[in-house]
Parts: sequence; C-alpha cells; structure tokens
Amino acid sequence: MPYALCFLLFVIGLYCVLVKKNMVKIVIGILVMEYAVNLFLIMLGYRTGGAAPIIDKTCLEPGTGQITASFISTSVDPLPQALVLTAIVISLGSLALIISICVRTYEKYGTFDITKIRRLKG
Amino acid sequence: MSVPLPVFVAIPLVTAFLLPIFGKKGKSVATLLANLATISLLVLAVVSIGQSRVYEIGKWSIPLGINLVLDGLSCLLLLAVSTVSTAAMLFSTRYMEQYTAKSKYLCLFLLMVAGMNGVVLSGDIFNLFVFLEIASIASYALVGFGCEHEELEASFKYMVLGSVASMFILFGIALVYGNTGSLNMAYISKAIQGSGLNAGLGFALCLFIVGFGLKAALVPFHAWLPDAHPSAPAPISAMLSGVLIKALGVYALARVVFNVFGISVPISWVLIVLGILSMIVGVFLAVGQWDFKRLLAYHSISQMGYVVLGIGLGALILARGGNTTWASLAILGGLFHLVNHAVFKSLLFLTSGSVQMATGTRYLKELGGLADRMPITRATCTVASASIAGVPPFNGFWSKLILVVAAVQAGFWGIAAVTVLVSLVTLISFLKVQRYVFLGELPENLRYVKENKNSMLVAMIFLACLCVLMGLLVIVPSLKQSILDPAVKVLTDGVEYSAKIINM
Amino acid sequence: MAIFYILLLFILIAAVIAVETNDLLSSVICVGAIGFSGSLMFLFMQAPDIAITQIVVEVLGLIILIRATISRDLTFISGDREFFGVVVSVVILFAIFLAGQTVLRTLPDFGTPAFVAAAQNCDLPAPAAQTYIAEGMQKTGAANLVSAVILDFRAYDTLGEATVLFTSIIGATVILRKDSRRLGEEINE
Amino acid sequence: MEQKQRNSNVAQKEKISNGVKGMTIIVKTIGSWAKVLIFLFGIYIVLFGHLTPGGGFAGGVMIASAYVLLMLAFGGEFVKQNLSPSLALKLACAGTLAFAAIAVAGFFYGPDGFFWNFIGQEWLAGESSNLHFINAGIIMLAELAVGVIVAAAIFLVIFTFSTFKFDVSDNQKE
Repeated sequence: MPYALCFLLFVIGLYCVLVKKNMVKIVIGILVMEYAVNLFLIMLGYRTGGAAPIIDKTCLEPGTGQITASFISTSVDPLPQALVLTAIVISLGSLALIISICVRTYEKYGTFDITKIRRLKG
Repeated sequence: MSVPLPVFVAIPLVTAFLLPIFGKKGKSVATLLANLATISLLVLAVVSIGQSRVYEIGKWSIPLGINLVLDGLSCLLLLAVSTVSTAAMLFSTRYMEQYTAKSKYLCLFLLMVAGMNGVVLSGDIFNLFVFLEIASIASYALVGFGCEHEELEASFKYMVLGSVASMFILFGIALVYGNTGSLNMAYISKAIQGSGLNAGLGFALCLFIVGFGLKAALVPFHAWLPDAHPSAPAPISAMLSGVLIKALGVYALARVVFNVFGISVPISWVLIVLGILSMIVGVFLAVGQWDFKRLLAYHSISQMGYVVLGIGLGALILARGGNTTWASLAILGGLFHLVNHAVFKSLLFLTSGSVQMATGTRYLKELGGLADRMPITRATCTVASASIAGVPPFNGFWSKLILVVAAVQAGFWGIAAVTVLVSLVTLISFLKVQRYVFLGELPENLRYVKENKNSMLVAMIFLACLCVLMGLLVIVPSLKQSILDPAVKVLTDGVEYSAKIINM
Repeated sequence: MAIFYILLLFILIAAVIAVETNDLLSSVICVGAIGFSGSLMFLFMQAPDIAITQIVVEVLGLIILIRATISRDLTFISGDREFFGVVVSVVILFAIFLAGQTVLRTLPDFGTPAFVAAAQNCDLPAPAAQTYIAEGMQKTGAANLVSAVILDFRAYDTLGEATVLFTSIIGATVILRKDSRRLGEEINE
Repeated sequence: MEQKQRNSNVAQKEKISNGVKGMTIIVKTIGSWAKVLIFLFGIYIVLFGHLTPGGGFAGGVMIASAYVLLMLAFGGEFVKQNLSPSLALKLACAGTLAFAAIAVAGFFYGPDGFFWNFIGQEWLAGESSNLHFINAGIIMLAELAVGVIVAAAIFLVIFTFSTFKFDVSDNQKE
C-alpha cells in the first residue's frame, strides 16, 4: 500500500510535466517525481521495527567486539540509502542547471509560459 | 598491453577538473591539454581492441563493489566515442573562438566524454545511471552554450525530457532492485533466469525502453532532438548526433534488453516497430527542412532507426529460434551502421559548422555556389552525403547492404523494401543539400567567403578518410574478426553474459 | 506504521496543491512541505543520513527556486494546455497508474527489505546488502554503514556524483555568463 | 498597459537589488554569531561522517549555508571580498581533483588498485572492532574532499544566482 501511494506521487509529478505550461511548474513536476523515486527506494529497504544502519557500542558484543546478531537481523538496508544519497545530489545539480536555464530564458523572452516561447517550429 | 579500465574514465575526468583553473590567459594551454586527452583516449581505445576483461573497483568482488566490463560491444562504442571526440575536439580548437568561456566549454566537453565512457564500460546498473547523468547534464549545458533565444529554448526542452527519462530509468532500477536484490547486471540477469520475468520486471523493462528510447530519440519520443542538436555549437552537434544518442540510448537499451533481461518475441517486435517508425518519420520530416543543421538532425532520427531495426531483427530471429547466421548478420548490419553513422553524421555536422562559420548562416536558401570558394569543405561534405545515402564505395553502403541482405534472407521482404525506400529518400534530400549549398549561384554577400583554417580542415579530412576506408571493416576478414564480430557475439550470446562475468 | 500513512497523505495533498495552484510562490512553498515531510519520513524509516541531507538540500533548493520565482514580478500564472491534450494525458496516466498497481504487488511486502526476500533464492550468493550489514564494519572500518557503502564499496558512484555536481555548477555559470559570443572582428583575427 | 507593467517590473527589481545589499542590524548581528556555529557544525558533520549520521555531503552544504547566511545578511559584495567566485571555482576544482587523486593513488599499489582503500588495510587486518576516530582509511579523506567540493559548488551556485542581473534593455528590444 505505501508503494502504491508512492507511485501515485510519481504519476502526479508526471502529470504536472505533461500538462502544465509554466516552466517553473514543469520543474516542480520533475522535483515531485524525484521525491517519489527517492521515497520508493528507501521504502524498499525498510524493515518493520528496524534499526538505523549505524553501529555504536550497543551493537557490539561486550567481550569479543563482534557485531551482535540482533543488529544483523534488525538493521535496515544501507544500500538503497546510499543510492538515494547519490540521487539527491544529482537532483540538486540538475535543479541548479535547469533553474539557470529558466532564469536566462525569462530574461530573453520575458515570460515563463512555454506556449509563448516558440521560436523553434515542429 | 592491457590498460586498466578506469583509465578511460579517469583521463577525461582529471583533465576536465584541471581545465577551469586556466582562465582567459591559459586558453591555449587548456586547448592543448584537452586535445591531448582525447588523442590519448583514442590511442588507448585502439590498443584495447579485441580484449575482454572485467575490472573490480576497489578490489571488492562483484556483488559487493562495482565492476567495469570491457567486451566486444563496449570496445566498439569506445572506439566510436574516442574517434568522434578527437575530431570534434580538433575542430573546436578554432571554431569555439567565436564564443567566450572556452576553457569551461572544453571542461564540459571532456566531462561528456567521461560520462559516455563510463556508461559504455559500466557493469553495474546504478553506476550506468550515474554516468548517464554526467553525460546528459554536460550535454544540456552545452546545447545552451550560445545563450541565445533558440538555444535556451531547445536546452530547456531537452533538459525536461531528459530528466523525465532519467527518472523513468531510476524508477526501473528501483523496481529491479526490489525484485532481485541486486544492482550488478550479471547478478540481475542470473536472478531473472532463475525466477522468470514476472510482472514487476516486465514493467521495469517497459520503463527502461521508454527511458532509453527518450535518450536515443526514437520516434514517439523524438520531440527534443530536432531542436537540441541544431542549437548546439557545431562540434557539439557532431558529438550529440554522432555518439551521445548511441552511447546513452541504443547501447544502454541493447545491453539491458539482450544481456540483462533476455530477448523475447514481443520485445523484438517493439524494437522493430520503433526502428521502422523512426526511419520513415525521420526521413520524411527531413526532406522538407530548409535549415541545414535541422535537416541533418532529422536524418539522425532516421538513421538511428536503421540501427534499432537491425538489432531488433536479429533479436526476433534469435527469439524465434531461427537461423543464427542471419540473426548475427542483421545485428552486424545494425552495429556496423551505428559506427558508420557516428563517423559520417559527425562529419556532416562539422561541414555544416564550417559553412556556418564562413558565411554566418545555415539556411539553405541563403547559401549557394560555395563549391569554388570552399573546395575542401565541399569535397568532405560530398563524401559524407554519399555515405549517408548509401552510394557504393562508401561505408554507409555496406551497412545498408548487410541489413537488406539479412532482411531478405530471413524472409522479411517488406522491411527490406522500406530500408531501400528510405535510403532513396535520403539520397534525394542530400542532393538538395548539395544543390543549394555548393552549386547554383553565389549570392552577392558571400562573394568574399574564404575556406576555414587548418585544424578544422584536418578534422574533416580525417573523418572523410574514415568514411572511405571503413568499408574495409567488413571486407577484410581479420579486421572484421577483431572489431565487429566480438561486438555481435556479445548480443547474440544474450544472457550468457552473466555466466561469463561471474566466472571471470 | 500509521505515521507513514499520515505523512504520505500529507505529501500527496501538498503535491496536488503544488501542481494545481495558480500562485507560483505557494507552489514552491508546497514543494518545501513535500521535502520536509519527506525528510521526516526518512527519519522514521531509520535513514538518518538521508534525512539530514534531504533537509539541507531542501533549504538550498527552496532558495534557488524562490530566487527563480519571487524575484520576478510574475507569481500568478495561467492554467493548463488545451483541454483535449489534458484529457488524453490524464487517461494515459491513469492507465499507467493502474498498471503500476498490479505490478507493485510483485515486490516483497512493505516492511521486508528487498535483500531479505532475495536471500531466499539459493542459487545466488548472499546479496550485497547482507554482507554490508554483517561485515561492512570489519571490512572498511566505518561504523556508519551508509558511509561505508558510498565511500568505499561504491566509491566510484560517489566520484560520479561529485562530478555531476561539478558539471552542473560549470553548466550554470556557463548559462548565466554575461556575453556569450565574441564580436565579429575578433574572430577573423 | 504593457509599458506600465514593465515599469513596475523595473521598480521591483531595483527594490530587490537593494535588498541584496543587506538586512537590518538585528539580522547582521545574529548572522555574524550564527555563521561561526554553523561553520563549526558543518566541519563536525564532515569529520564524523563515518561514525555518526551525516557525512561529506550534508556537512559541505552546511558550510556553504553559513556563507549563504552571510550573503543574505550583508549582501553579495561583502561575501565577495571574503570568498570570491573564482576562488570558489578553484576550490571546487581542487576538491574534485583531490577526490580523483584518492582514487588514482590506488594505482601505486598495482594496476587493479583503483579506489582501493590503501590506508586502512593493516589496521583493519589487526583489530576487528574499533569505534575510533581515525580508522576508516580513505573514507575520511574522501569525506573531506567531498565536503570541499560541495561547499564550494553550492556557494558558487547560490552566488551566481543572486548576482545575476537582468538585462532589461534586451528584453524590450524583442
């Protein structure tokens, strides 16, 4: 069920990109899609009643220093978290670039409306 | 000699990080460094022809770390990328003097090359996504490099569609990870062979086809290409049309469909239909264009259709359990056309840049009679036009011939007929280019046009020679066995890829 | 468990408002709401690294977005594209959504990580994630397993990520530079 | 009508460009105190990334946001004197180069050593469990490099955006 809601968020973002004609709105649509994918990836790694994948003193066996079995069986998946960290940075980078293109286009055309920005045909 | 594989990514990356430090004064040093980087990449790519190996990064064995894979297919793409980037970089040395911020341009150029090399070598699907983003983001910025009205508009359109494609691919990766618990392509492939293709993986495959199809500008997803490719500076158009849509689109699609998910009849039909649609729609839209570079961009869509058609045809024959010889012949035609297209389309874009730099316009109706004023540009443009139209001694002829033969032998007469027809329309449209740019009357304002300077001509002559000589790749058996056959074998082997990687 | 549904519903409502409102500033603020509740959600899903990063990125992303919208006089906007196009895209998206619903059932249930489900497939070696949890600290020396993954096991990805950031700042400075072309006389010499 | 809108447009822009020069005394005073704390917290997050949540990326953004705070409070010119954009670009280049150098340095230990964790190996072989500060080999160096890249990059982005001026005359020509 949470997966379904997450997918709904993705579809809302896609709808915004397809239907809206304001440049900033389109950027917002892309951002919403990015949030949806990030949430989805983290959900894939979630374990009910799980623990964060960070080892501290309570996760080590007192004598031997080995990692306790309870940590191994409750820790959530660290791999999707690493992927999402990368994906967030990528989305920040592309946000900066796309906003700079928007600002520059506004400077040239005086509008954010893509139906009025039509020098190129076809 | 075996080159450590990360070098292919590290050389352009490190050079790119160095370049912005040189400001206006160090421009010539920066140009020299960038040229050295692309040339050394070309040398390294030539050295590693015919090798195949796996490199595990950080000495972590594969399910833990990331691996780089060099096999026939990646080697072919590496060669194409480094050849075109060497020529385009040589061309930009002089061409980019028109613009400011040249060292940043060179930096973005090298980052794009690094991204493409990373995509081509990667054996891990998320890593492929990351490098795909590097190459895409660099190309978005380069399309808008001129900062004029059309360029910004095209760049915005390209970036929106490109970002949507990236999100589709990332969502597909998430679905694959959820279903198989792995990110390494060999392990995903093995898990899929074990459990079969369930609905989740099928949906992921659809997402990949749409995402990579958007990056490759196949026909229902082609809206951005005719705007983006002409708006970029000419060397960048050459890179985008020549290699970017192939490395990020077709290569990634072929890798995912053939080696990870495995081929089946419906998927092959999807590829064939996409290919035929791209061929026909692209070429008929191209005939009516009066903008030189826009015409070339529409032809890119059409020629990519040939590549996808060849690959799809091979997949169909293989999936039906037909004759493997014809299947490999069809795939050979597709892949050979991919390399040929990289060479002649980048040459065409470079000649268009040369014409535009000399005359200041690229509208066919304002040009004319340049044959005497720009003899070398004219000669190279003729060679490239003959190649793209499939005139006999040049390279385009051979790949189209192979495609037609494969289609006829496999019994697809309709497809063979369409291939020949599209080729004829291409010929007509390039006769139009020759007629309006180089023949006819010289307009008054172009009376004092001069041929461009050395480095630009060297780049064009280099590519023109390749156009003439590349037919040898299929005629000389030893060349064919070392370059094209391993690439075809990677695709025909299909999902045996995973067993090879895991045992290596 | 209930907290996830509450937060997800909140995110969805904020997303709908962000998409549908005609005021760009409120739209941007709603994006902020999505980001911050997403960050809370990451925190409840035991991903503190992501939560911290999401918050700081959200702040800067909002600054960038507001810079693009509020400093222009145009914060009101007109509506959608043509009616026909809207209907067609809504129908297509609804179909995609329905297809997605059936597809998502093939995933392991919410609350079971993907690698646990995959580990039951005996032909393959243990999934990478399991090894990261059990042996990641001994192998890399980092107690924060996410750091261990991004900077040691998958450091090559992080190199790519840093490069993306670098590429996009170079791109942004290129797009926002003052004069893009030299004058004609300079070229010829 | 059109012209009127343009005029209001110009007036508003002037107002905003004045706003960039600085805010009230309250914001300036608090900002000058807060920037130190934010900066130190950012460095802490960067350095302890391998033990606690956070890391190079989050910490780098925090360091950059200290400068963004300064920029909002005191205006762009003030910040430019402290950290000029060209220096920030060079810092970003240096950070990425350092990160790449960490990766390439592995090659000194053999051709398959790209990104090999070449520092920590002997400690890792010796002790199996240790929550010490310096025990993760290249991870800490890489975090530092990432922190520098991110801080410089984010600062540069925000700075470029806030100093970007509209060329209104160009707009009217169209």
